[in-house]
Amino acid sequence: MADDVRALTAALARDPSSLAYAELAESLRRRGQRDEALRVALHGLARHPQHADGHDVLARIYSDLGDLDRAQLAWSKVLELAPEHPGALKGVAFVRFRQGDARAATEALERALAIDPDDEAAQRALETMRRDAPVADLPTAELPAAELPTPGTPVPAPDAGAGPAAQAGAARGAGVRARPPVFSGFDRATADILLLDERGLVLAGGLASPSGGDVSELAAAGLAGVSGEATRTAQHLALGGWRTIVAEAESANLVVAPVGPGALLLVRRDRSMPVGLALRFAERARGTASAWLEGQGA
Amino acid sequence: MSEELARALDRISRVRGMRGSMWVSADDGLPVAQLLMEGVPGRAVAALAASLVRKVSGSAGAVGAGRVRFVQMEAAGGTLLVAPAPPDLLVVALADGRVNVGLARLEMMRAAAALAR
Amino acid sequence: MSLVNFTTREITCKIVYYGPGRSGKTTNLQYVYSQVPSDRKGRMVSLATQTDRTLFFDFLPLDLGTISGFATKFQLYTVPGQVYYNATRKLVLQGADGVVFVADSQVRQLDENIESLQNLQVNILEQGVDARTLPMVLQFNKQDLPRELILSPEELDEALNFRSLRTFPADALHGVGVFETLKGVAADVLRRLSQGGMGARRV
Amino acid sequence: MTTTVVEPWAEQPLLRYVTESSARLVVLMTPAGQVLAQHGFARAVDLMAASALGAAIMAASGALAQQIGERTFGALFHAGERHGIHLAACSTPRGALIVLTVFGKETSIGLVDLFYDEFAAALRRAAPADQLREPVLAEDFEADLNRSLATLFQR
Repeated sequence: MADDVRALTAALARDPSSLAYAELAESLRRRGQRDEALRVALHGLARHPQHADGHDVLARIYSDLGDLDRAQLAWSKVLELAPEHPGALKGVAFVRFRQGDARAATEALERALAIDPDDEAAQRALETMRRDAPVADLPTAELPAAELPTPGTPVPAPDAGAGPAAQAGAARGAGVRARPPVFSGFDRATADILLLDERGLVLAGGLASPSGGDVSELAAAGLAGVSGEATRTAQHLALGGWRTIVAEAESANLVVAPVGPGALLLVRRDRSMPVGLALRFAERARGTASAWLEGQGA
Repeated sequence: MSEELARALDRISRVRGMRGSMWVSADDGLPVAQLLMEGVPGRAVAALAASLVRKVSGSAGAVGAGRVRFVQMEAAGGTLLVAPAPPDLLVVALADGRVNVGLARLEMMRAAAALAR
Repeated sequence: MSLVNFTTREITCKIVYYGPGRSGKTTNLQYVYSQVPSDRKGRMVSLATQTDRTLFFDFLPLDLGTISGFATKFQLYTVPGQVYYNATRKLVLQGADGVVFVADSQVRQLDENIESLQNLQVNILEQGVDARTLPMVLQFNKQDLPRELILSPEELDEALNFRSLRTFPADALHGVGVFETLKGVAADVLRRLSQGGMGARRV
Repeated sequence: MTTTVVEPWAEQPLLRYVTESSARLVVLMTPAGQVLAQHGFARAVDLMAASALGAAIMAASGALAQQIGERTFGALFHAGERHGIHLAACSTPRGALIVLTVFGKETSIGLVDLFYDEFAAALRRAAPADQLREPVLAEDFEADLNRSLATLFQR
């Protein structure tokens, strides 16, 4: 690390107009030399006011210094310059979360995940937020930032071993959580029917694991990806809008369908139910969901 | 081997409404063998179908539904059908709205199963 | 072709070390690599055979620092010297901004030097480049060997230097003349950029 | 993600390509291996060396193509355990360019190749024609050069 700083300092000395200032500032920040980092970043940004990565580093330094307002401003600047900057999205999520705005934090994380679905830090953060809302319940410990090139995990890392199983169990131990009773009257209305928005947030219904735990959030997050992929596929193959996806799997059949603009329906049916019937069942659920969404003014 | 693949495609393409069928490498999303009507973008179908099935399989796994054996995506302008043929291949078909999905599904599942044997 | 970026004020140039097999091209790069501080050089890549003969090329990126306000980088390449690697030699030569011809001063290598120099002319010509305009210097390497085994710089100049290029006697193994050679070719390449010759590309 | 852009016209097509293909890293370079633009997770890669090698692979395979009577091969790809690479050349008004794409398991060679075609077309549209050569360096550059080399070799 010391070598790193030395090499970057030398590079910057040789060429003061170099963009290496951002890396140098980040290296200093990671070493805990926040004031030096801040000086380098501000100096570099004076020369390169349009350099998104520079503003990103500046935001992280402010965040380390506890100045969330300035951090927020700097990250907003990054997003102005580079709307898909994953580091800034996670940064905004972190600030929003610390400010108690879980919804804005979630949105920022979802955008980060839409850009890089494999961003594990964002995934973990999002899972934690969804599982543990309301925000007041969340611990506010500092985040592990070390290995990520972008700001560290914006919300506290989940408890050890929080895989899907642990997550299901962690759902307040009460199986599927209470949600709007949109599908009452349908078979297994809160265990096999899930309504979510296109960003992967649960709206109504619920999905239970075989052991009865709530896997709605996990399923919703994954399904948003399926929907995006279906849209892209249909578009590229000039198929127009997609209507349904039916997946026949070993132990269940799944039907996924868009419900109006912006919402998705997942229906899970036992393998024993013929696919045609599952489709009809899903079609009915879609009608119900659609009516409910309209009633919500969505 | 390649003859067997070609014969399967031939049978699938006889289903009414079929615009093309192909064997696709599941990991790569590349066509291995194909029988397409003119204008069907084979490489795009292969790449996108493989990607879609991968995402669907991931979701199915997450909700405890197990291994995916058949996927159909119905859209306004046609239907995309995929039958995974483990370990490495997919049978992929693109059809217009008139297709008899039941029949196409049977042929595709049969082709996938034959390959597994 | 030098890559010049006027926005970020950066120049990147490609220098190729050419010459017959075992004349010391790789040794030149290794010496440069050993001398330059780590923040001024990139990783040295050598694509060599099991017996350490260059198979495709050696590659060494150097950071010269700021010259006339431009952050200037040089990429040094060697070609494989052995005759039968001509195809790969041509590839490495593509887009070169300057050439260092490393001649082997040993008496018995004279023919190889001449053959390699001719081969260089042919390969440059094949690229549609006028060899007379391509910056080039000659290095007479292995001048440290016993006098009876080698030709003197004057004799080599007589035998090889038809174009009156700048020449540099050297003992690359011990670093003698390596620096001067690099400086010579660098100056020639940069001079063209200061004259607006081919090689500068406005971005 | 880091971005380096030597030639600004390449930036937008590049960002779009990286997003659509879900590639880890894309490097746009000249056939001589000089980087024109780069976007993605480049921290683990020595860009200069990767570009020199990528250009060399393309040059070698192109020469091999001609040996067997092909004008050129299309894209090349290699799949590894965790990463694959896709290498292809495209001609633009700016001259021939080479694109190195590094991708992971979150995408596939099929998708990369599909979106590469769109990227190549976008590059052709965006690239400016080669422009007039003109003097770059001041004539008194030699003092700088001497100083710079002296530092370099600590003399």
